[in-house]
Amino acid sequence: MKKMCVVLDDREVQDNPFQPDMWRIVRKYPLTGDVNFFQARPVDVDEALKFNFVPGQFIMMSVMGEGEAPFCVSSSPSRPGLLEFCIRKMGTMTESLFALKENQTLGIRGPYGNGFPIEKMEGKDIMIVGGGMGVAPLRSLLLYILDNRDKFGNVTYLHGARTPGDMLFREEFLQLKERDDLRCLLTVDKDDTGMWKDKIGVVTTLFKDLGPIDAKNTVAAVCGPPIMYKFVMDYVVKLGIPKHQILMTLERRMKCGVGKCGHCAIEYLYTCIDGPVFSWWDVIHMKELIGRGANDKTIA
Amino acid sequence: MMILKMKKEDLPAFLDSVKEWGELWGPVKKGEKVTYAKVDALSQMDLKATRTIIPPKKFLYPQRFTMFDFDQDGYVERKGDVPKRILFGIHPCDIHGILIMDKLFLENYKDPYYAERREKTLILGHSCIPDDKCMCIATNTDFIAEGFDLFFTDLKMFYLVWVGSTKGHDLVRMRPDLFSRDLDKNDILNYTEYRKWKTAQFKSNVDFTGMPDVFELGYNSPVWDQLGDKCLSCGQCTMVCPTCNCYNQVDEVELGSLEGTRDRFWDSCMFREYSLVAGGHNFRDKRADRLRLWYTHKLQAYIGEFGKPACVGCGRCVATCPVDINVVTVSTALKEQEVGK
Amino acid sequence: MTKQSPKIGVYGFTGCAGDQLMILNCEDQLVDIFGATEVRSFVMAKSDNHEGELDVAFVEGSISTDEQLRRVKEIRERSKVLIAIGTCACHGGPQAMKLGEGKFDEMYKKVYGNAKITLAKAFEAQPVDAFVKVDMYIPGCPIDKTEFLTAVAKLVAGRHPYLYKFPVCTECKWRENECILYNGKFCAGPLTKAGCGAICPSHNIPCVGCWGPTDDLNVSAEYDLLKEKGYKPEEIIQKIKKFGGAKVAQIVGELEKKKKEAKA
Amino acid sequence: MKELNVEALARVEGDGGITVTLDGKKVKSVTLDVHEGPRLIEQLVKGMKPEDDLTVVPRICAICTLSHRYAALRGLEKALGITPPEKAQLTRELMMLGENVESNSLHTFLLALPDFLGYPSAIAMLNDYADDVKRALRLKKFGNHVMTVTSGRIVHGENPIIGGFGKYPSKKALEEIKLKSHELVPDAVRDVELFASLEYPTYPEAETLFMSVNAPKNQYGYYGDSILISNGKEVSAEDYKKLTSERVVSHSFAKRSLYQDKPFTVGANARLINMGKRLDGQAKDLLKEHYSERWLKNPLFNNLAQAIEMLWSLEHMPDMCDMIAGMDDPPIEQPTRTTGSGTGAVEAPRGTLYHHYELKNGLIEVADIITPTAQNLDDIEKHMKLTAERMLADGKKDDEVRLGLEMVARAYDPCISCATHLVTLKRI
Ligand SMILES: Cc1cc2nc3c(=O)[nH]c(=O)nc-3n(C[C@H](O)[C@H](O)[C@H](O)COP(=O)(O)OP(=O)(O)OC[C@H]3O[C@@H](n4cnc5c(N)ncnc54)[C@H](O)[C@@H]3O)c2cc1C
Ligand code: SF4
Ligand code: SF4
Ligand code: SF4
Repeated sequence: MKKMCVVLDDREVQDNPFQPDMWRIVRKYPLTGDVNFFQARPVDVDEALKFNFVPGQFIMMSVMGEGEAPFCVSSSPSRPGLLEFCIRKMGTMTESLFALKENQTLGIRGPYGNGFPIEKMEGKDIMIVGGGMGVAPLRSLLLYILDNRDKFGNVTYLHGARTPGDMLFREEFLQLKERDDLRCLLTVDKDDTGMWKDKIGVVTTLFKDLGPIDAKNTVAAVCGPPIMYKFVMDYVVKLGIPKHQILMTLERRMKCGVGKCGHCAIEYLYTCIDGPVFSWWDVIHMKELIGRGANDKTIA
Repeated sequence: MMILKMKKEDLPAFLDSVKEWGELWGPVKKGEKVTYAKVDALSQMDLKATRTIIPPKKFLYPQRFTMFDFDQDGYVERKGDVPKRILFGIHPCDIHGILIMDKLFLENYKDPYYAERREKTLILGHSCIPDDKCMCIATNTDFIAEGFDLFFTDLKMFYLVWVGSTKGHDLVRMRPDLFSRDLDKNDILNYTEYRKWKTAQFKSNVDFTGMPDVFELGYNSPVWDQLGDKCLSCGQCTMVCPTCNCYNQVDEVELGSLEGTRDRFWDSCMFREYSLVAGGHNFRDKRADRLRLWYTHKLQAYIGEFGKPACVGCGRCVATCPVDINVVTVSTALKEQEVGK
Repeated sequence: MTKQSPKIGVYGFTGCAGDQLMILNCEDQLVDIFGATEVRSFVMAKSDNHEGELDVAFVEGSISTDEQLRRVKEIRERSKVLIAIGTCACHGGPQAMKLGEGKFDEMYKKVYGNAKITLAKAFEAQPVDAFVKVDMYIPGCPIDKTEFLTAVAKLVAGRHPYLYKFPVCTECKWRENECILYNGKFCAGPLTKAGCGAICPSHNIPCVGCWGPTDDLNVSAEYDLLKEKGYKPEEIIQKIKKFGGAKVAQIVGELEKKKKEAKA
Repeated sequence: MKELNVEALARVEGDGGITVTLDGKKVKSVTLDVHEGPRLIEQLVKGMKPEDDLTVVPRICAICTLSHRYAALRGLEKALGITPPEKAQLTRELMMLGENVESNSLHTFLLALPDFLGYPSAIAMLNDYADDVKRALRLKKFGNHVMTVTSGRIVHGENPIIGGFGKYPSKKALEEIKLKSHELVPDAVRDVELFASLEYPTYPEAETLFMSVNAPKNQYGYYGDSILISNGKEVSAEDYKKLTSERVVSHSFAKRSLYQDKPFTVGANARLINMGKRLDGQAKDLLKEHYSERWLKNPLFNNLAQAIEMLWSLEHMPDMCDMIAGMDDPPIEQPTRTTGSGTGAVEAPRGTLYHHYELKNGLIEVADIITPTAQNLDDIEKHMKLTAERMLADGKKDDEVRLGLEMVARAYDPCISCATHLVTLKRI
């Protein structure tokens, strides 16, 4: 399945960035009530290993007859061949996506966006703070770092969820706690089941247990719901991590992923090309985010 | 580039012969206004008209078109549904608009749909006489040096014809007998005279200098709210602006199957749905914020990126918005911190 | 993809039956519609109608009697998806243009006098969603063939139909019409949902608003503009209320109140 | 007491039901109920400008939308003192021919024919009568096409406006109509033959009166300023109230009309009975061949009448197209007064339709709309009652009686939503 197209009097053959390749759903199961895990591989197996990406990049996913939407890759490029996603049911496209079964096909094109600046992060201490759906891009980053462990300094992973049942990849992260080459701190806002053996409290409570960190040499990646940024960013900044070393992802409506359709524009930036990963310094200087229209939800 | 000379009476014959290359399109009267329509001959065109209702962008990315088909196995490219066209009578501002679109659609992920149409559309420019709404002089787009295949400057007795591309050359070669290279001192004088004359025709005295600063300073100005109260969100401004490119896309299927098409159609940042994401959050719920995005894009952000405005001064927004919101009124309102009547 | 043809029903209430007629007007696709779906009930088109569980119920017309109210509730109960088709069902239609003015009883008396009609008790027409949950709206007076067919095709395929949310003006510009409103004459285009292809302005006549209001309309801006152009307030309001139904009636109500307060 | 109920009267446009009340072997009453809710359209348009009325009243009924529009135009233009330009007049006539073809083919084939052949719907007939159904769809589509070209769209086209048209059909479109109408004439002839070959049961037969417009210039047509009655009388359209005294019945939101206390019939057979001699072409020959005294008694012949009329409409289109194409677009005629009154009478496919307006200072003061179905309802009930009695006496089963009644009701091509038309109550 080569996405070649012939245009211009058959003279010129070129790639069409809008045409998805067909991928097959290999596994699909629920992570929480409204979030599903998807694992997919190209229908054309020869293509499988050719798909290269950087953690934090996203792809445009198509369900035939329904449309397209952007999703971050949740798996790591260090484990090629398959792509993994964690997707929340939000509306029309995601509903149709959830209706697909294992072995059925969907369309994927990409990867798009800048992704995390991996090379610049190498050699640095890494702090990752995740909440809710923010785990989608962060898991890719975390797995990548763990697979290239020697290239990075100290790694800290903080993760908060509302309840144990809401914690995406719970078992996977609980296992990470066993490792001695990273610090993995997990918390839930509350637990009615009594089964949760770990911390209880909002994600910021984890900062108390952090101990001293080498702030100037740390790159932080923070993704989560808007309300989380509001509190977490304060803590991270107070730790002394420079604002341009704090990374986050922005969400905007997208139709093309390649800077043509206009929807994701923020002033002169296109989230799909210049982002979705931005530094906290970038974000607080975006007038549209902090200007008149500002409210809790603006950053997402 | 090359400049040739053509007798005015030879134009019909020339246009007649270029039809061999593709369909001939030109400005044609529609009520009081003009639109580009398919024609058989020059006689059907209205070359005196200033601006068409929508710019020639409709040829390069149509209002709504099918990108590709899909079926059970995947996506299949559409072939052969783009005709070859020759557009005659395109004015400098619109060619500038096309150049801005070229940048967007052809650089950094080339859009094959735009590229194919651009390739199959020949631009035959024509000089124009500005009316009271034209302001290309303020955007520095009143003359054009690139982006066309041929450009005809009407010097009353004859045409000076700029050849801007190899395809333009090919057209000339179809009727070389109609062109001459005998240019002399008088032609230069005539042309200089023409440029002076054209510059003197402008009636609008808008001035966009300093607009990026005014926008920056006026970011939180209540003027935006006042404009937002007036705006109908009808989207006309974005449809007629030669440098508006936003689009939306939708899948359609055949009845009783999962085969279908993915279609693309013009969208507008003036619509509420434009910045709405799943879950109901809208990044630009207020009309004021949407208007600000539009005008910031035209008169501030683009200048910051590329050193020139994304407005080519065609005057279409001035000739279209029922409630009088356009580059002139908005920039004036921002400068004077007051919305005109 | 395993496919089971969805069970559908088409029902009509108070209106002109134009939307059902438009379905019958799909001459080229009618056979396919009946092939791709299982039409359980469509009183206007056939007489072997079976009421029962439905995947999709298309409901036309506004609700204006207690008997209709009972029936629409009953249809809602046995339908997975209920789609309002046509402006009467979506917004109330012309018969709802005076909604909220409280003049129904008076008008009713003028028409029927004191004669007792035992058939059912009538009340002022209201859109379907005033009484039951509506999952989707396909507006239009009448609905547009293409818009309806593409929606049905998607439903049959288990997908979500997409209808334009922007105003008629957009389609009007796509068709390169000169703007009637710009020239100072009334046109309901900016307040009206697109989908018709801007037929009326393309015939040099103003849009009368038959697709009903958009989700994001600025009535007061249009009102101010028309007043400035010399229209009388009553006439403007009458014109924009014609197809606007409950939603526009409410906005206009607020508008009038505000204007009164401003005057006082 | 036993009730025989035809719950929802299937395959009529709108919402109606028939209740037959039996007392022992005797039929106590037969009523055609209209469940369709009241819309009070005539009250709603009060105080409107004529142009706004014109956008509301066609919405009374989708099938006769153009008839409503045309009747309103005629009434309003009279009231405003406007004589429409000739090109507008001819284009409106063409539009009426289109509506006639569309509506008659829809009614005869998709709604009425299945009864005669014993099918629940036209779609169900597809297997056995594919050619006939497809032919009907072809004709209907063409009728729709003519309506679209003239009025702007299939249903509720806004193009015909006071004083003319927003945009006249292009020469190219007219040429297409001309060619296509020519091509379809054999289809229409086949239809006439088909309906002529059907058995029309005698159960509903009874004497009645027939009314239609008197088309101008002694030609056949769908508009006129006076009304012909089959008893030989002729009345001016302005005196429409003398012909149609209205009343309210308890079992329906549709009003009823009587002429001198007697029910009467309007529609295609009424038109052919009153103006059939004026037909020309093949329609004339076929009417001559198939006409009989039974037409005067049996409403079921309305189906055959519609088929013949549809043929005439088709045969007439080429001339109309030529005439229209030969004229320049006239400017829109402007009103010469703002106060006045006028009655427009036109022949909708299902019968005479009146729109009466009284204007004061440019606004509508009185609107009175009398629809064909309102005029037919009493006759429908009369013929249904006879049918029920005779069929029961004949020992027919309930199901057969049910179908028989439905066939009678349906033959009138009732458009129930238009019958729920709303008129100020006047008792004479
Ligand atoms: C860079 C990026 C990465 C994302 N990664 C993930 C992820 O890993 N997991 C996940 O669950 N969600 C992710 N999202 C959000 C996801 O794209 C939306 O939830 C999804 O588009 C909702 O589509 P819908 O059709 O179900 O909703 P609807 O409300 O029905 O949306 C209709 C259409 O609007 C557009 N749209 C709506 N919301 C968004 C949005 N938030 N962003 C972009 N376009 C939107 C889409 O084109 C969509 O098809 C990401 C968004 C962005 C921008
Ligand atoms: S902003 Fe207005 S004047 Fe400038 S290019 Fe766009 S339509 Fe023309
Ligand atoms: S004519 Fe009407 S619909 Fe068209 S752009 Fe103007 S206001 Fe909008
Ligand atoms: S233009 Fe307006 S009135 Fe005309 S069909 Fe469209 S929505 Fe209806």
